[in-house]
Amino acid sequence: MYTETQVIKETKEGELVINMGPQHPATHGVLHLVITLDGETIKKIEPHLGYIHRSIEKMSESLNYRQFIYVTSRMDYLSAHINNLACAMNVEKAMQIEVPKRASVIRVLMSELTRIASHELWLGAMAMDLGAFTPFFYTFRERELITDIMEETCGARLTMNYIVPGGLMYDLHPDFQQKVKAFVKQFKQKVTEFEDLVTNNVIFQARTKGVGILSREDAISYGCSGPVARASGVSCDIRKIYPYEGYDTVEFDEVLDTAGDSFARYIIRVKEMNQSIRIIEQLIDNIPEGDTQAKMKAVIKPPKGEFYTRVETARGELGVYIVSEGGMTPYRVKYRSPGFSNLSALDHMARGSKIGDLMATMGTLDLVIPDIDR
Amino acid sequence: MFSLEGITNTIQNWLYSTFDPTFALLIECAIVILLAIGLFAALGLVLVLMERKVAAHIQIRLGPNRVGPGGMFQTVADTIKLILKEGLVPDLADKFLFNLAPFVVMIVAMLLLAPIAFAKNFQIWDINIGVLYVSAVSSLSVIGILMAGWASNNKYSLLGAMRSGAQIVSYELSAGLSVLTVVVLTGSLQISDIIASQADGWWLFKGHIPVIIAFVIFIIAVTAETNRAPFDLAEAESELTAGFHTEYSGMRFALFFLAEYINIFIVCAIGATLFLGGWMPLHIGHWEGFNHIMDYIPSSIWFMGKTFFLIFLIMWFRWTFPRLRVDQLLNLEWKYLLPISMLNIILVTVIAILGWHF
Amino acid sequence: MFLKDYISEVYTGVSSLLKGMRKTGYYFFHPKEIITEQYPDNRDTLKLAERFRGEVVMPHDENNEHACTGCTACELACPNGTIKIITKFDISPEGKKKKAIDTFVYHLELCTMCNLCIESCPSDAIVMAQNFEHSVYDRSKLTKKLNKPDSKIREGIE
Amino acid sequence: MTNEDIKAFITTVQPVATFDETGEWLNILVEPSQWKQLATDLRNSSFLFDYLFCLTCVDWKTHLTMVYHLSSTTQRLNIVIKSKLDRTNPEIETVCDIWRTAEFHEREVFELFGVNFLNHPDLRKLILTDDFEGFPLRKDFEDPINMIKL
Repeated sequence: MYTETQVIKETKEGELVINMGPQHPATHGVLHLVITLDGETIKKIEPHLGYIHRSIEKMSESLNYRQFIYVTSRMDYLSAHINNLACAMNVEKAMQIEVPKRASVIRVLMSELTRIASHELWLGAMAMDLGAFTPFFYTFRERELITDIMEETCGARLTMNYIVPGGLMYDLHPDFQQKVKAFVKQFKQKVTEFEDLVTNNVIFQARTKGVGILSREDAISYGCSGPVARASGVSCDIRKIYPYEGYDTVEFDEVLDTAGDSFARYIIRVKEMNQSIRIIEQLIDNIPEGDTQAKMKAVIKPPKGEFYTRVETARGELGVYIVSEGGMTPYRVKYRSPGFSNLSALDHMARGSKIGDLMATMGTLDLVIPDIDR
Repeated sequence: MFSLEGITNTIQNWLYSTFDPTFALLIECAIVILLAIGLFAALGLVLVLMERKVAAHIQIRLGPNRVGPGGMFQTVADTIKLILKEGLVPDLADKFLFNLAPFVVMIVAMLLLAPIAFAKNFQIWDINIGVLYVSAVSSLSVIGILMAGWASNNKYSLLGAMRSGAQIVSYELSAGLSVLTVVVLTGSLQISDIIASQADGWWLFKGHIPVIIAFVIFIIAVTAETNRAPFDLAEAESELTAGFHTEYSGMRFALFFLAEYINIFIVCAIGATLFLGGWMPLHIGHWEGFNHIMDYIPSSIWFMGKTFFLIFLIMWFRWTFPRLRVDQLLNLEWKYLLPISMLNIILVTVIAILGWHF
Repeated sequence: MFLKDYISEVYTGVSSLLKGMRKTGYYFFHPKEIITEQYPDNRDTLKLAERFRGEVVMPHDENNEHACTGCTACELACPNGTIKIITKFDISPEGKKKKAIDTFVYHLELCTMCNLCIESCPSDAIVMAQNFEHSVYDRSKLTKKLNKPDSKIREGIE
Repeated sequence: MTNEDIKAFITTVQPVATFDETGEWLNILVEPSQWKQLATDLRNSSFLFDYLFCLTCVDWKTHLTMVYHLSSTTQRLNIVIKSKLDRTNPEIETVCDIWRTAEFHEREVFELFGVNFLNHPDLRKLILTDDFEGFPLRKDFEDPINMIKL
């Protein structure tokens, strides 16, 4: 990190250095950006991280293979379920366990519900960053239904810890199907509201179109993933290219755009919600009967080796890299978090734009700070 | 029929019959000051509560509902909290300007109260250049904001103040031009004349489309001038935390907050006066019967009703639209509002000369 | 041509704004859509899902008996060291020594409600309760003793 | 294209590299001094490894191993490249001019493992404070104040 004198030394005449964060309404957490400004124009952005670094990678080294899954809920708390899924899949891959069909269908359903909930929250927060407060409450109304479903089946609203290696912690709640159907119905009715309030709004379009452009080459080079990369035309949906948990058996489209600006990223996420709804509709009536948990030993000791799983969270590609030495605990765990790579592109995207544009760019990057800091 | 005119006349007659004229004038001044301050306090409380309730209902929430019936005294509680809070002054701030700024903003808001006609013959000062006075004084508030932004010695405040300066200066133009349309039609700058000219119908209705355009531009421009969303760039929360009043706390912050709401009230009152006839009841041409029924509603209620309708409109904007970017804000003014209002004023002049209005 | 574009731009802009205002206006005039939960007032009717994980409790039956054998499976399963079991040796009527719990210490302040202890319990002695109002003025109050005083292990549970 | 093609290609550019195919993906072990050249070759080869999706380090107590996960967005190939570093003075060439995502990831590895990336444009601490001593993710790291032993 820079010391204060260094900053002053490197600042040219007429430039203004402002510290955005770690306490700032638009950074949604404790992100600290040191922004060099020329008037209102951004010259340079320097992210400073670590305000919420808990060293989950080190923590995971001292927890056993059942325990370390719960910590990952605290990384990207908005897609907690998908994080857990990645870890459980990694352990299953190491132990070469086949997950029962019912469990994997439920995992997919829950993942898609989590994705919708995450995108709903993002949509509200993004609109709020641009000064429209009201959509936030409308999106939370739908998100509330999902968290209620989660609460009923998984026992918690945000950090579910519903997945255990080999399957699920317990079976679905009897009301699950009916509640999900009610949610899908309401979601389809209300999704047009955002079109009127946000998408088609002339001010919103003016604020986001052509702002924070990320070209295809840059998106790949910066290691961007998820909606950020897909808005730049990079086909990177792990659910499509390396299908897991039976994503290859459901029909959905990978939403792509080529504009690479904030509006494209916005549209991608909105369309992705509809694709998630499509997956849920296909699966909700076809949950196979059977066990929800594969037979596993009480103590999990994967063989010596290295295992890597990739999943598509709401923010992009999450990779879990486990080095096992054959013991009760992993030797080394690395979480490749999508937000960390996406954040590294922020400086490139925001240079030369106005401070107001930074909000649109940062909002559409969908940064979750604990995911970046881990 | 209830009328404030009667009360004021009685008081004035009594004062002049009991005291020496100079002394009576002084007492009148004191009464006016007290009333103005009382009005300020009451308006602040009511408007803040109204804003919160309007916001809540738009956002499918209930809003304040704990203090008093239906949350009526929430703003009173908030005010007490703000008064009791410590007013922090940053170490490196320009202390004199820092303390002065909220009062400048407040005094400007108070000065604007003078020419407003609250009811029939109930006006502090019926100055003959009323509209000009309002335009002139309202642009002074930018000095207070710049002062606050500079004196805080905070980069966010400075950016906010600079934005505010650019914004108020440019929107002053189209606000002024749209006000002028009514002046052209009336032929007078005096508020009482403007209201009197609307005795057979409000300008909004009898002025054809040009006046409607002028009205829309006026609403947009005053929304910008009072730094309200979608033009709240000076205090853009997600960009500049709180803009020019980032460093203010306690009572000084409360003054800024109050001044913002008073400014909204005043610009809406002026809008109501110019375009919706002020205290003038809804009169339609020569329908004597209808006009007579309308006259039974007290003029003060007409005035307040129109003003609060406009305030509601501005609040409705705030809770619906995203914020503009600073260059788009200026584009909107210079590329859209200003050319349209210039064209508009030519049209209105033609209408006024040919006497095409009703 | 320029003028036509200009006017259509103004028209689409204004109409998109009016559409948004219609939506928010609809909600303003329809108070039935309000979704606010009146939390402390609706405490009596508030129903939490039965799986909701609020805190770990140890159910006791009417004879003040619980099902905990003191096997420490939950203590081992806990990722945060939330549970600490202190065991003692009871002497049964036949004169045999038998392991039993003395104190089941539960640190609520460390608990993340991950449910791993309940999963691991072989005798279902602990369950999750739905209570979520945990705030206290003193942190030490969050360290709880789950077995009631003088409670015994239920007959027939090994 | 298969792993065999990749192996053949790598053998031509870096004959000393060794392969390991026991895992899910092809693992390639190279010397730190050869890494930069190999990276450039891989990026510009017909396989087009343009996506560095994971960059990390593992502390093996005797040495450190840099692990690079590379992927190709057009051909959908994945390979893992490893490089053993000396534990006392770990040094390797940076690759952030080839894959710009490496800039942040290398800064993270720099402060958590103490690996010195040569020619990195901006090698400063990203997460920890400036005066932090030690490398937290190394196995011998002890923090007497904040570490809670379970």
